[in-house]
Amino acid sequence: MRDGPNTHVGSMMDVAVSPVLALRKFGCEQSLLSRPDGSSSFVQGDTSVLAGVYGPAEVKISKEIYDRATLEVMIQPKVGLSGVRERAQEHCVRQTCEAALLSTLHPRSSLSLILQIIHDDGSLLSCCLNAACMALMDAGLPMSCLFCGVTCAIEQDGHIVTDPTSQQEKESRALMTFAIDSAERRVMMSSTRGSFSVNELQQCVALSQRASEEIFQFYRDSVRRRYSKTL
Amino acid sequence: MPVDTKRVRGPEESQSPLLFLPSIAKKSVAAERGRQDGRRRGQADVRPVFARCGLVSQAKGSAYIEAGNTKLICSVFGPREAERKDEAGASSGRLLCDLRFAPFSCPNRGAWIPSSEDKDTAQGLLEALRPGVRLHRYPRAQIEVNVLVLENDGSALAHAITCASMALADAGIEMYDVVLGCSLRLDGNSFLLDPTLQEETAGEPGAQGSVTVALLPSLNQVSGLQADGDMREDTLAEAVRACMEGCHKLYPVIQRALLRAVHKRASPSES
Amino acid sequence: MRETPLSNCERQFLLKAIEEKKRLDGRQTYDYRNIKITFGTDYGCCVVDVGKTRVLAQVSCELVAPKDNRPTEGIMFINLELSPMASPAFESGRQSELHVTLNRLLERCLRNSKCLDTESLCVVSGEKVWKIRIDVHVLNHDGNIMDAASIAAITALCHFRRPDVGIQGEEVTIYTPEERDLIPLSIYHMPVSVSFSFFQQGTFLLVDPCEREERVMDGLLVIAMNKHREICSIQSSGGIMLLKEQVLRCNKIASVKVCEITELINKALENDRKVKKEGGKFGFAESMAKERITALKSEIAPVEMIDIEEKAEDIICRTGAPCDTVPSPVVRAPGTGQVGEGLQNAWGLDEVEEEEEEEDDIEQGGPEKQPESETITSKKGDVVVISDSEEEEVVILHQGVEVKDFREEMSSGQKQATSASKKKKKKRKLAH
Amino acid sequence: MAAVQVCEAEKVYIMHGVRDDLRVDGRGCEDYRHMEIETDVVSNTDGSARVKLGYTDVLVGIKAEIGKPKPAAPDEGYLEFFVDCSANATPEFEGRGGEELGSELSCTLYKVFNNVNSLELRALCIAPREHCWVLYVDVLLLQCDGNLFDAISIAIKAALFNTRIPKVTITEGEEGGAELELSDDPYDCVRLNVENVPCIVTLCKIGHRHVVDATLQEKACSVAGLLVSVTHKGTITCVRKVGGGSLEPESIFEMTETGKRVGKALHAPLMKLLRDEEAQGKQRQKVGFLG
Amino acid sequence: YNFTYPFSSSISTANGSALVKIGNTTVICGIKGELTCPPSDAPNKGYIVPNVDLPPLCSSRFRPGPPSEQAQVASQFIADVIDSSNVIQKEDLCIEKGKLSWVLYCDIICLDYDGNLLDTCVVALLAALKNARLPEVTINKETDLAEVNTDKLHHLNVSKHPVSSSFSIFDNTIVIVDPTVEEETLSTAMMTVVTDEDDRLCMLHKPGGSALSGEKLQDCISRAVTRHREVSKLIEKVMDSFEPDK
Repeated sequence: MRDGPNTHVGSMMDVAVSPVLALRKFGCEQSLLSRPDGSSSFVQGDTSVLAGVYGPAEVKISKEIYDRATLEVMIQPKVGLSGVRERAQEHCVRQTCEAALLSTLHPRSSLSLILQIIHDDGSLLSCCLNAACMALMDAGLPMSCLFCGVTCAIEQDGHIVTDPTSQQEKESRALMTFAIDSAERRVMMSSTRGSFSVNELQQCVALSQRASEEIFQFYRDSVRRRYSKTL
Repeated sequence: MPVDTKRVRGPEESQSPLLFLPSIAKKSVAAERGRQDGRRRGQADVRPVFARCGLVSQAKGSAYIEAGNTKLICSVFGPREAERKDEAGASSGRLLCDLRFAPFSCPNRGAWIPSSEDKDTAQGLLEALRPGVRLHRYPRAQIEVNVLVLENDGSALAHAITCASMALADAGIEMYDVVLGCSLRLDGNSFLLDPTLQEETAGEPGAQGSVTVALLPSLNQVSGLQADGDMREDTLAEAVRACMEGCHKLYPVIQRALLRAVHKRASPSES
Repeated sequence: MRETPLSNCERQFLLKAIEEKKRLDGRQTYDYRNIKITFGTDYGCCVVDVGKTRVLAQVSCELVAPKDNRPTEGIMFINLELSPMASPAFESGRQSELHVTLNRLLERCLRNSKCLDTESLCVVSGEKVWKIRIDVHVLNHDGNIMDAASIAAITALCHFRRPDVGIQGEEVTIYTPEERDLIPLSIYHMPVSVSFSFFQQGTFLLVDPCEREERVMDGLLVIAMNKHREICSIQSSGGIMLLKEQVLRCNKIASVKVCEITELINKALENDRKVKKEGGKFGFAESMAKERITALKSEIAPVEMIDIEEKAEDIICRTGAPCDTVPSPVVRAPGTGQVGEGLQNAWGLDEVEEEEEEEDDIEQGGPEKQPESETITSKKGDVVVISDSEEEEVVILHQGVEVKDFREEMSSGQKQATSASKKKKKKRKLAH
Repeated sequence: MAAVQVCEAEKVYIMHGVRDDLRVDGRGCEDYRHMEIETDVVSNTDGSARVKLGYTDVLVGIKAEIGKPKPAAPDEGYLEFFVDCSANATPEFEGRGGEELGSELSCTLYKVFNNVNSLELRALCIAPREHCWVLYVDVLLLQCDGNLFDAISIAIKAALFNTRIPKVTITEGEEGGAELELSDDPYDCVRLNVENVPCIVTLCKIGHRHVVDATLQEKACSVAGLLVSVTHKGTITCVRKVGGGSLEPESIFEMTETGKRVGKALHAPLMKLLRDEEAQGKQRQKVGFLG
Repeated sequence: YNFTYPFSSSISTANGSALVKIGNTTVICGIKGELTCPPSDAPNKGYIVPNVDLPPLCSSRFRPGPPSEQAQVASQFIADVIDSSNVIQKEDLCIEKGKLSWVLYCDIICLDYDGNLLDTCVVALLAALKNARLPEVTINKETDLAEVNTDKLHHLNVSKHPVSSSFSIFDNTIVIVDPTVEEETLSTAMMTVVTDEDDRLCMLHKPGGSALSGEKLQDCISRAVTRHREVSKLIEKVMDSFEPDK
């Protein structure tokens, strides 16, 4: 049994606010569901994603891979059935997780990651990635590195906005989401929309790498806080 | 209403522009004595056929056939371990046929999900091929035949049969004989051998029918026969004979194409 | 994935406890677990927790054509989704028996009880009506999904606001929330379902069974009721025989429970309204328990952007501009309808190979000019095979393929060499 | 299809019998088994029939509904076939087992009726391009004992004979659109001309001869068969080779010849029977499903 | 690179079609235009509906039945490329605002699967769009019905020419261009860069896999730019050689 809902008040990070280049308020709660082996909910501004992980467990023979675990990712939209767009996002999240997970430690078994979209207010894919990473951590699965997702939008006038809201996304000229790894801050995944120049791309990559520091720091803080009692 | 969530979806309804054509009187084919492409009625005139083997690098055997504007590609996989293990499959292998029409293959756009008619055509293909393949040599195995019609300009089933048997031969599957297909359209009192799509659909109402025959040429056995429409028994017999004649015309071409494929396979090892 | 089976001693322990009127979580027989209702930032979205069971409901609407036999009524569509997150036994995309039963129960509870005024959803009779869609996602399954789902669905319906529409002639315009205020749905009554589970052929009865209890129960009775004590639907399942008195007793309990729950829902709705009015913080982000050790929040985090541009420039400069000179593709005279040409290799491969390619090209160029694909023409019945051109062509085309295969084998070594050289290049760049 | 296992010795026995024009159940090569037909068996359909052929038992119900004509034929109604292979007939059909056979059967039925002569489709049109009658032909297999095609086609013919479509009058609606009005009088209805509806004759090649109306045992002995649908005039509307074997061209001609002869002979008594049954009218003792 | 052979084949039943072969990978794209009501939220636009199909025909790894995950991902990728690059202005597909517009069904079928599917699909799509011709449609003022004139055919206005280049990455060290199916399965990550003729990026698609530094990314992009020039030159030449015939 994992540690229950113990009460502990932690210090809030309080930093100066810059209106354009900032990540919205983000928060996370781990092991909030009783059934999954690991679960988390990640909130970025109003965007919120709930993630649940099951595994390692028995795998269907048709999906068995003999030297590593089979990872399945499902993204459940809030309204209606999942379509091709969700399938493409699942594909991105799955391959990112596969790269981070040491799945060779659990051959012939299955891992499944379910992401439920609670509310979409922009930067959905990056929120999914963050929730996925926290849930995998919560499930205690061995990983070679952590990863986080950052979304950047380029506005019509060429300004770059990080962690855009859906309104900002709609007005933007281009939109990019990157997954950054914690080890060397390199790009694990990239998914873009709209056209942009090489220079803009590199700026966004560099920006995302910078922003990832914040998120990794947050990961560290939340894990430290979580295990502070058992130490 | 079930929606296809696994494909990019378009608008819910759309109509082919062909429906909005100003209603000019359709050119009547039947009025002319000859046929549009210069072939003659009632004669064993088959369209020029272009056949080639071994196009699909990933398949065990494959073939491409082009007759007039009808274009088909076929690939064969197997023999591999049978998926369904029932008693029937223990002594002899299973032949699986899948026939699909590309959405852009017909004047009106087809759907991705095969209709029951497509399945029936696949069933016809299977029944025509099965007598030609020595399935008892492949116990507990299955051989998969996949046919894709890239463009349908009539006689799709007949050419699918020919194409599939070429692909089977190319894959080195043991066969009694190649299976050749030929179809015929009965229009009024005359035969149109190897009809085009226009000839298949148009024509005088009344005495009409279509016949498709699959033949094992060297054994002179009919492995498949499908006919519909309204015809007398003697016309049917005549039509079947005409189709068989058509098949025999096709035979040397297919033989050559297969021989060439064998030569090709042999040559790299020599060099 | 399969559900972990319940062991025999666990089963016996549970049954024994029930016989002694004890429950695992310390509840009394007729007690509900804690019910918590939280709302999202947008209208018609709520999460309901019943103990550890968690359900998310979202209401949405769209304009559709009405059903032919009911031209003046809006449509209500209910979809309950057993997300694989809720339990490892749930598979996505497959309709299990439980799924169908629950969906049907919820439909009977909400649609057949006519809790929603569907006639008020009509926009243009026979042409356009609102379709209200309720999506209920089960996020965590710890028993009694039905009650949680029904609470979530009715709460979401009460919370929902649809946009206003205007009709001018035949044009129907949907106003945005900025133009006109959103309109709440008109709800006649609020049906809430209460589940009873029976043990030992109906001798013992529990309200709000948790997952463990559901697994050992013999039968289930679901009563949906509103606070006016009107029964909306009632269903027993599991193959137990109940006495009339038992059903009546359940009814009484249900009426009490329903009143309590309705009260709770109203309170939650009222609370949310108040918070929204005051412009306070609301939504799931706020409802997250701050005091939990497993939760952490961070404030808006600024990201410095000072040397981003330089860094980007730097990377681009270091890699250098892409070479502008592109080898021009060799285009041969087109054939009768098909054009095929080979493109020369751009970089990396040995010159020898390029020469070889050119040789291919020359070989290929010849026959391709000739008309393609004439095999048979029949003259007076006999077959003449004009195969010279075709034969040659086929040979060549095949050679093209084979040479390539052959080359691939040959050049696999070279490829490694090229990649190795690439590697070297990169190292040099890094060393700058 | 529901198949039986037949051992080698039994096969030889059957084949020898067929060679001598004597079949296991005493029939000749061109004889049908005992057949029972009853029409109007299901009250909530527009036409229905039940046919028992040996132990093969099929029920056909026809429902007429108003639909939109197909754009390719704006002045015609059309037929829709659905064959339900329920697990009632044989346990093999349980789940999705019967689906394949069902779609094969219905596809063949489309082919059989795919010509202008078999049924007067123009009579089913109400208003060109707007409304027409769609006949939903639902076939239910109750029991399978070989020769499904023949039994189904006979049952369909009988059911079509029995079908009564209410009369429709078109009135101008107040807003200019046409309104359809169905006649309430059950006797004010349209009958279909079933004279030309073809019957299917399935021939199985056993040894060097062929038999009609093969039982499951006989079917197991044959490698290939021919399915011929014949109208009362003797014209052929559909031919299909069935089974995994191949046939010599000569035997095909022989078989179609037999098929035509048998099929033609089948129509006259069938029509007579149907007329007789109708003439009995209300006095007729309904056998129903208990008989 | 392996060889690129775009054959612009002529499938007469489609409005536009192209067969493209890169190495052994063969892809056919057929475009069919149909008429429909424009979307209610954008009454001056048409639809482009791309779908990629990986039938069991093209490789033994694909099973018959509904499209696999890979096919769905490829379909979405092509749809994103169309959206991001504006290859066709969707406004051009509108015939009458709010009433009638074209829907272009771009059905892409793989005939031989030997890796680098996405690049081949993009080239096939572009070639097919360039070669597509739609009949003229006018709306009859009196009857309010559309009239189609098949004698007057118009080319589509292809405003941008996106070309994609895929890379197989082996542990952030080795990058292979135009991978075959073997190389794809052995690699630790895949990346696809789509560029247009102004050297702008339309898409940087890297669905996970091993991480890559910014420098490496830049390297791939500049290769993609070079590749774009080659491919677009090739397509242009093929198209030019076509025109005089018609």
